[in-house]
Amino acid sequence: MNARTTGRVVLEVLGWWAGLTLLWQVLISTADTLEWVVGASAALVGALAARATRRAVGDR
Amino acid sequence: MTRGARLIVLALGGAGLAALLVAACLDLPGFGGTWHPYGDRAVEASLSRRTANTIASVNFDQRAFDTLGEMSILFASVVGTVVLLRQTRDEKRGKPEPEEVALPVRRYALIVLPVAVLSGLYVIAHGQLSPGGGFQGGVVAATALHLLYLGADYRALERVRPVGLFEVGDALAASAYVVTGLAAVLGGTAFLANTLLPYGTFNTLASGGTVPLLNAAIGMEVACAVVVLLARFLDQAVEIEEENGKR
Amino acid sequence: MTVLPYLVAVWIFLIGCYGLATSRNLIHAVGCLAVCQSATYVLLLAVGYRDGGTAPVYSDIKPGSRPVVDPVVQALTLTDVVVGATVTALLLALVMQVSKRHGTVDPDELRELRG
Amino acid sequence: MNGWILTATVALGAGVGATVWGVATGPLRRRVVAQNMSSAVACPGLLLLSQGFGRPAYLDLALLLALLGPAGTLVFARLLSDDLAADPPHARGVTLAVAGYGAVVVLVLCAVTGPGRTMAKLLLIGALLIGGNLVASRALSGGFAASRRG
Amino acid sequence: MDEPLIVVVLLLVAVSATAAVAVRDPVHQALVLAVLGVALALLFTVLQAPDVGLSQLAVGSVLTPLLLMLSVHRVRRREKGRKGKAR
Repeated sequence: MNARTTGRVVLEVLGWWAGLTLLWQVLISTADTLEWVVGASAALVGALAARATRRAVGDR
Repeated sequence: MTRGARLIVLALGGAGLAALLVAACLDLPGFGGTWHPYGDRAVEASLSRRTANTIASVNFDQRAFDTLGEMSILFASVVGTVVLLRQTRDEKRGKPEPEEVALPVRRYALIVLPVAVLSGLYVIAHGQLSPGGGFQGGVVAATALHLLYLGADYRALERVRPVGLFEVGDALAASAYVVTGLAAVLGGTAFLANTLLPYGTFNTLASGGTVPLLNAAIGMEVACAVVVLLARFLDQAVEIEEENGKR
Repeated sequence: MTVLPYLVAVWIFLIGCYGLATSRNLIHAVGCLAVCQSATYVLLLAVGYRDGGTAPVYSDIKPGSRPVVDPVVQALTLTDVVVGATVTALLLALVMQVSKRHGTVDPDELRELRG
Repeated sequence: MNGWILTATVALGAGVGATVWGVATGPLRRRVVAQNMSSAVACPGLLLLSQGFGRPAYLDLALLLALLGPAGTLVFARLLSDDLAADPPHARGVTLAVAGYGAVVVLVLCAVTGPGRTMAKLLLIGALLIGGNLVASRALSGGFAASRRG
Repeated sequence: MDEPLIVVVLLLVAVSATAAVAVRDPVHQALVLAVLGVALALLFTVLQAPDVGLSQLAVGSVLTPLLLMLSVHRVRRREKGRKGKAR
């Protein structure tokens, strides 16, 4: 894995992470600090899942 | 007993049961009545501990011991299924064949999977505030993972799902529930009593004392349990072949 | 109307029992058992209902602003829905074992095999 | 009883009633389509009920149904692919009509609630619902190539 | 107050439960059970039990049909294999 592919992977995970954190903010009713922290970690789990599934399907 | 005789016995028993049940229904308090003594007290108790979702408060605070029982039924049935569906000596493991899946279906699965996982986590995390909780969210998060089987194939699912880890997670979550209960005993009160943590501000994530912790433990337990269950069923349906020499 | 929901629960239970007793396929029988289970959910929730009430979930309403239904029966039901599904899985695993050992899932044929 | 609940009563009675009838009778290709339609009809019904009861918290139910309903149809499309390939369902008209109904309900509710988090959630549910059902009905009519699986 | 709604949804549940028993083929039964799950979730919402409705949706829409269909798949494959061998 060279630097370019690593960069692309990081970019993909970051993109999903940002999108899912935004989605969490849509789902909840009131936002506070703890809510942001929990939302960001849940979104990270989702982003990693997205990356892992794409890889599992992609390189066969 | 022949089929006809069995039907007659069934009809007699069924008619008797039906008569008794209908008589019982006519004696129940009428549907939609205002007399709910337990419900009113449960709502009061929940509000006094600042848990917004009364049902979560009943499950994880007022009747937390009962939920421990439910959880052990769940755990036991998962263990039973794993034992029943293990690979026996006269079975071999075939390679699952790759599937041809239409492109829109595959794209849909890949996009919706993270969204469904996030929704499952949201339902777990907000269990003590809005409708939801560990039981529901756990099932959603676990089912979300299986979109990969539905939208791609079983080999792809196997790559991202280490069953051993989920088995460990199942056991860890079950013990986390018990440990939280025992912590209350060490704190000088009763098993699973909700006196350990501050009750927090009403309608925020940290409210309700130990309710969010127990809720999260149940969420993890259910999610891992469903993944392990489905793994066994998928193995049986897709992978495991019987030896030709049998019988 | 004051007894209709209870009668529906009774009907679902009895029809599930009928299916269970007359089933010719063990997988179908497990499905009928799931129908029987749902009768208990309907009965419990019907007992807890209050006319004009709403759910006792205070994330979007103020406590005390509206009459609420009984949360205790709901808590009983919601755990049982999920636990019931895993018990269904256990029964289906048993059915698969029966099919492996005896080569059939018809209860009548199984009886002949044993006797 | 308000207008929202009245609409929901009529829509659920007619729509889900029709799908129950469709799923219990007829050839397999009609049954799977009816199963797919049941979630597509029930989800807008849940949105209407949430509005009618005045409880935005009930929207979570519609969200989960919009996510999981199509997944349930994919289960059948996947495991019945051999039977369905021999006799594929064609239900373009019904699918589009139900998708249109869902879109109308979502747009009307958006107009009533006004901008905010709830509106974003409604639009998300609508997108998931319509996208999911179109994909699910595509999967039923030949989404999985008939394979040699047993 | 919402009596017609409750009656309609109750009838939907009763009819689909009856259909789930009357349909004898396990594949068809799995389809009816999926619809019964949706009908039950609607009933629970109408009876003001959204938590139970969520539970029922999560279990009834994907999990139960998937378990049933995988069992059917397994049993059928076995029967087919036996017939193939006998021939």
